[in-house]
Amino acid sequence: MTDSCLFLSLDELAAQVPDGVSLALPKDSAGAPMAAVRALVRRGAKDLHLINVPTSGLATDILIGAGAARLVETSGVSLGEFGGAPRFNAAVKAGAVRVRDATCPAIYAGLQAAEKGLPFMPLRGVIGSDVLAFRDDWKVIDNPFAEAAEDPLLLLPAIRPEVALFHARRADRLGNVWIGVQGELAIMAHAAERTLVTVEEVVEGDLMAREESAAGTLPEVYVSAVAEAPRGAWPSGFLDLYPTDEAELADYARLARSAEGFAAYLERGCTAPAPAAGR
Amino acid sequence: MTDSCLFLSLDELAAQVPDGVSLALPKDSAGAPMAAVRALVRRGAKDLHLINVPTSGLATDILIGAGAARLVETSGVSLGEFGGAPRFNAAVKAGAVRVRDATCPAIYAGLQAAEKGLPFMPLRGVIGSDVLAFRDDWKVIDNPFAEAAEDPLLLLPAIRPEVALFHARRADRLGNVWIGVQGELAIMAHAAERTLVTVEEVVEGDLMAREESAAGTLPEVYVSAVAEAPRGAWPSGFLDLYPTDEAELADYARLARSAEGFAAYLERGCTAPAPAAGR
Amino acid sequence: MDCRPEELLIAAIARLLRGCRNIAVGVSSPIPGSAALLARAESETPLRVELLESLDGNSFTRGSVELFDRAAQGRIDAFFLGGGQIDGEANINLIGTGDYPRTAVRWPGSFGSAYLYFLVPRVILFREEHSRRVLVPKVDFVSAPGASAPEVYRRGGPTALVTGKALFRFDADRRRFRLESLHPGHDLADVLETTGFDFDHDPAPATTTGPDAATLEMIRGPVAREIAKAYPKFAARVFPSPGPG
Amino acid sequence: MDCRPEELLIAAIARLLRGCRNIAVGVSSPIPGSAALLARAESETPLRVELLESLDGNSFTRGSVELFDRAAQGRIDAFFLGGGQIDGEANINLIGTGDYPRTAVRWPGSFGSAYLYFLVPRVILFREEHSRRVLVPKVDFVSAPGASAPEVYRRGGPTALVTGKALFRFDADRRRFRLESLHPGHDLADVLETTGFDFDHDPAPATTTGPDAATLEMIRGPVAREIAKAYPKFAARVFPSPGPG
Repeated sequence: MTDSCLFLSLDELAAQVPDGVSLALPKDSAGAPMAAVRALVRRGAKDLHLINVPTSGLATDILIGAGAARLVETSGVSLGEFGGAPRFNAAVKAGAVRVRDATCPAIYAGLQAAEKGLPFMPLRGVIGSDVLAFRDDWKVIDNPFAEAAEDPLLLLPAIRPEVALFHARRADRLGNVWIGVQGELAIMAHAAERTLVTVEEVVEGDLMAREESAAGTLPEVYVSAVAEAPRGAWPSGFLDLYPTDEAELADYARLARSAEGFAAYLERGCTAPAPAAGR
Repeated sequence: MTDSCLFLSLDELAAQVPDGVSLALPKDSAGAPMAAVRALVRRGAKDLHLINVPTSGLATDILIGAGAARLVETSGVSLGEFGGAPRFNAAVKAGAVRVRDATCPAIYAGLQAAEKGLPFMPLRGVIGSDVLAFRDDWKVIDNPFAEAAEDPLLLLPAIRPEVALFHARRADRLGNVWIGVQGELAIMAHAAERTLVTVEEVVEGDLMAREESAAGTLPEVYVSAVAEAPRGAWPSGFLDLYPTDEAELADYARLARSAEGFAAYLERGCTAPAPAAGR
Repeated sequence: MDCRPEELLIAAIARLLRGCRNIAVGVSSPIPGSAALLARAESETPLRVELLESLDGNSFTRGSVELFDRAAQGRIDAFFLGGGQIDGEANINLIGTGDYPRTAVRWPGSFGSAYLYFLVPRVILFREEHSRRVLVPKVDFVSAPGASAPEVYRRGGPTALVTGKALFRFDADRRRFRLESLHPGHDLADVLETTGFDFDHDPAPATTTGPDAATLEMIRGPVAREIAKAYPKFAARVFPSPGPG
Repeated sequence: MDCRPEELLIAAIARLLRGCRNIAVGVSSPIPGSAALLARAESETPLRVELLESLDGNSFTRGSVELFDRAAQGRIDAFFLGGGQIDGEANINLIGTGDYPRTAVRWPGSFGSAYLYFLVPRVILFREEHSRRVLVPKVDFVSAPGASAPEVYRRGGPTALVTGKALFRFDADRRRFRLESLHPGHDLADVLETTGFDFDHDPAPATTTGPDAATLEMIRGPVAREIAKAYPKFAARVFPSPGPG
């Protein structure tokens, strides 16, 4: 985690995600690394432990459909207005993937524990839910600061992803990455052992040089590798740069209802070259 | 905490800090609200519980010297290269102010507990220090996630300041405040019940409108009142806008060695109008 | 006043939001979002609306974790939750039906419900489908419980349930819903028939009041224009001619 | 090589930093800061230096809390601490002398020492003044302990103590300093006389090696120019003619 940032191709970036690692992915609206996910499918990634931060959609559904994941830690997997996540839902039903169901702030709390080098973080709420009932790695203690006789409080163990992977607007040639208001990407990167980033563009200059850009920048200290991937969140939308490709999503939602349809989609969408801009 | 942001004069802002409240102040290099501190002295503020985030200098020394503080929670009070904080040191020796000595990350942890509505936050380190030995409000528990037989872990209770006060570069007319890379100001404001800000200037436009400026902005949601105070950190330096006024600091350090000298400094510096720009 | 069903729901929910200062609206929530915008338009005191769906419709600058922190700070008064299943104790299930973990039907997941339900004072349950499939005697999985034991830290919870047919209030002490009003065109017998849990009700329940002319104008004008930024398809379907911007 | 005392210290400390990847330097630390910049200039692998004193000399974009988080993440290899008092077990006192809390002499406070001493693998104690007033048998207040019981989580701690007269290494297992070298112009008798705690030493200790010509050129050139940004007065005093920028 202390080397200089590498600049790689998408396929080289995918090779930096070894089989079996825990892999943190952001929610779709915060930079879904779809081009990198396709590269992971191309290289036949296996046995991943996906950590959704705190939810996910297409990225997680494709990785599960492609047999790349053994475990998903998530607060929600969905294609949003295009319906449920078909491969995720099928795999859960078949028991083909283990799910560690969480709730959004619990995933943030676990990552923040890792960010702070702590064994756990407390969290209010959750007590009495079946989310808690099925998590034997979570603990409830009696709040030692309570004035009342009893004050049960949830403790979440640290979540320290081996790799964090997301898509961002820009990086400079030093590896500094502009994340803007998506502060959860900083939490992910701080918590992870290594962070891989795809960006719309690599820009000249130093994002850290001016306070105006530094304030929204994840410094290269946390960034292991960057791959330039224009339209790298496609078919998800990305910030104000491009909207969700609704035709593509609808296609996916339809095809991925069956294993065969999903295989056909993969063949078209992942083994083929990344789609050109302007599609 | 849910009203619209007010725009006030410095003296009106000082009136928003009632006697007796807990008042969070940032470290000198992150926006010391010196103009507001002078206004607090002018209005004869009393009985404050100062919370240094996580250290302080002139701001805390002046408030203690002026008899405005009953308690200081701090990780360090110093004039830096101008030496120890004379009024703080004298008050400690005389027992005229209570000190709650902490260590920097413990103050952040307490504020982050408040930010998250938690009763406490854990922190590594500190165990075996006299900092811990003298804090009967801190607790050590055995880490319930430990694999080892024993793993003592410090828990810090939440620090929820009644008022947070700092100086910033700019605010817009909605009350959004640019804090740039000074993320601890966001933590302070999130944790506090009310946040008062002095700014170098009030600017046109909406800092939240563009992601570039939004990323370094504390939204008006957290801001109770703003006072425009050009050179409002003087004689402390402020970012790249103006350096520390070394002659003034040296003067202060010399005069404040005695109660009489400090009184003379106050008369000159606080009851007089705020210094003009370009001094 | 003649209005579309969505407009009735928007007006009814907006009334539930009166007095709020800060309302947050989750993803995939066009009707609650519209209601929050209507409440803001009609409020005489400052009212902030945070639309999580919308890139520039919210004031979070430290990432989405800020929503959860802000709720814990007491800076969110109202939020909306739905449920694949909702039961008579206001427990909600966002996980699926059948035996967990290999649920027969799997839904996306619990999202922030297990937390926000405890911390936001006024949580409004909203689900358009009003059927025994949704409104069940007991949820198969408790994503978030409607009520808690007294020793459990809880500053918020469900206050109402709005469906396509009716509006219920939740009584936290009794852990029961009470039917407050039936939407125009629906009757008690049908609601009793299509609700899987017991609830209290008057013999002849009130009818949900629709928007008056001024409110309807507000919905079809500024609210429609604003919600269209986050939910263009919803706005195009429900407000076919939102009027000039 | 003839050099100023500060230059000797800079060179000696830089040698202690060899192999580091990430060095953080606290406020009011011109000599450690210069040493870190020298180590960076001489390193064959990437070496980051975070100068907390300097506005643009560090890469923290989430506020100064990020230093402490980064240390906990294992992203800081080396840090510097001083002390109003330092004892033979490497305990440091930044609070004051006499009975706490009404200390006879009050110093600023413990800053981040009580935390960073536990988490940064290579903490170098630096204090120019070498006297029995500073180097005491036992500190009056333990701002941060030099060693911990085995059950206490500790990933870092003191590795060396550098004063104006000598360089010591700390043996964490034995909780004792060992004199490694005397700076030119100082002798063992004087160091024994002016050190308030017991320490191990050879009968004839080595002399601290000063910078060679290339290193001295580096110190007086790029290091002097860089440190002047954070510490102009220090640079003007120690490097009177740092050469053209």
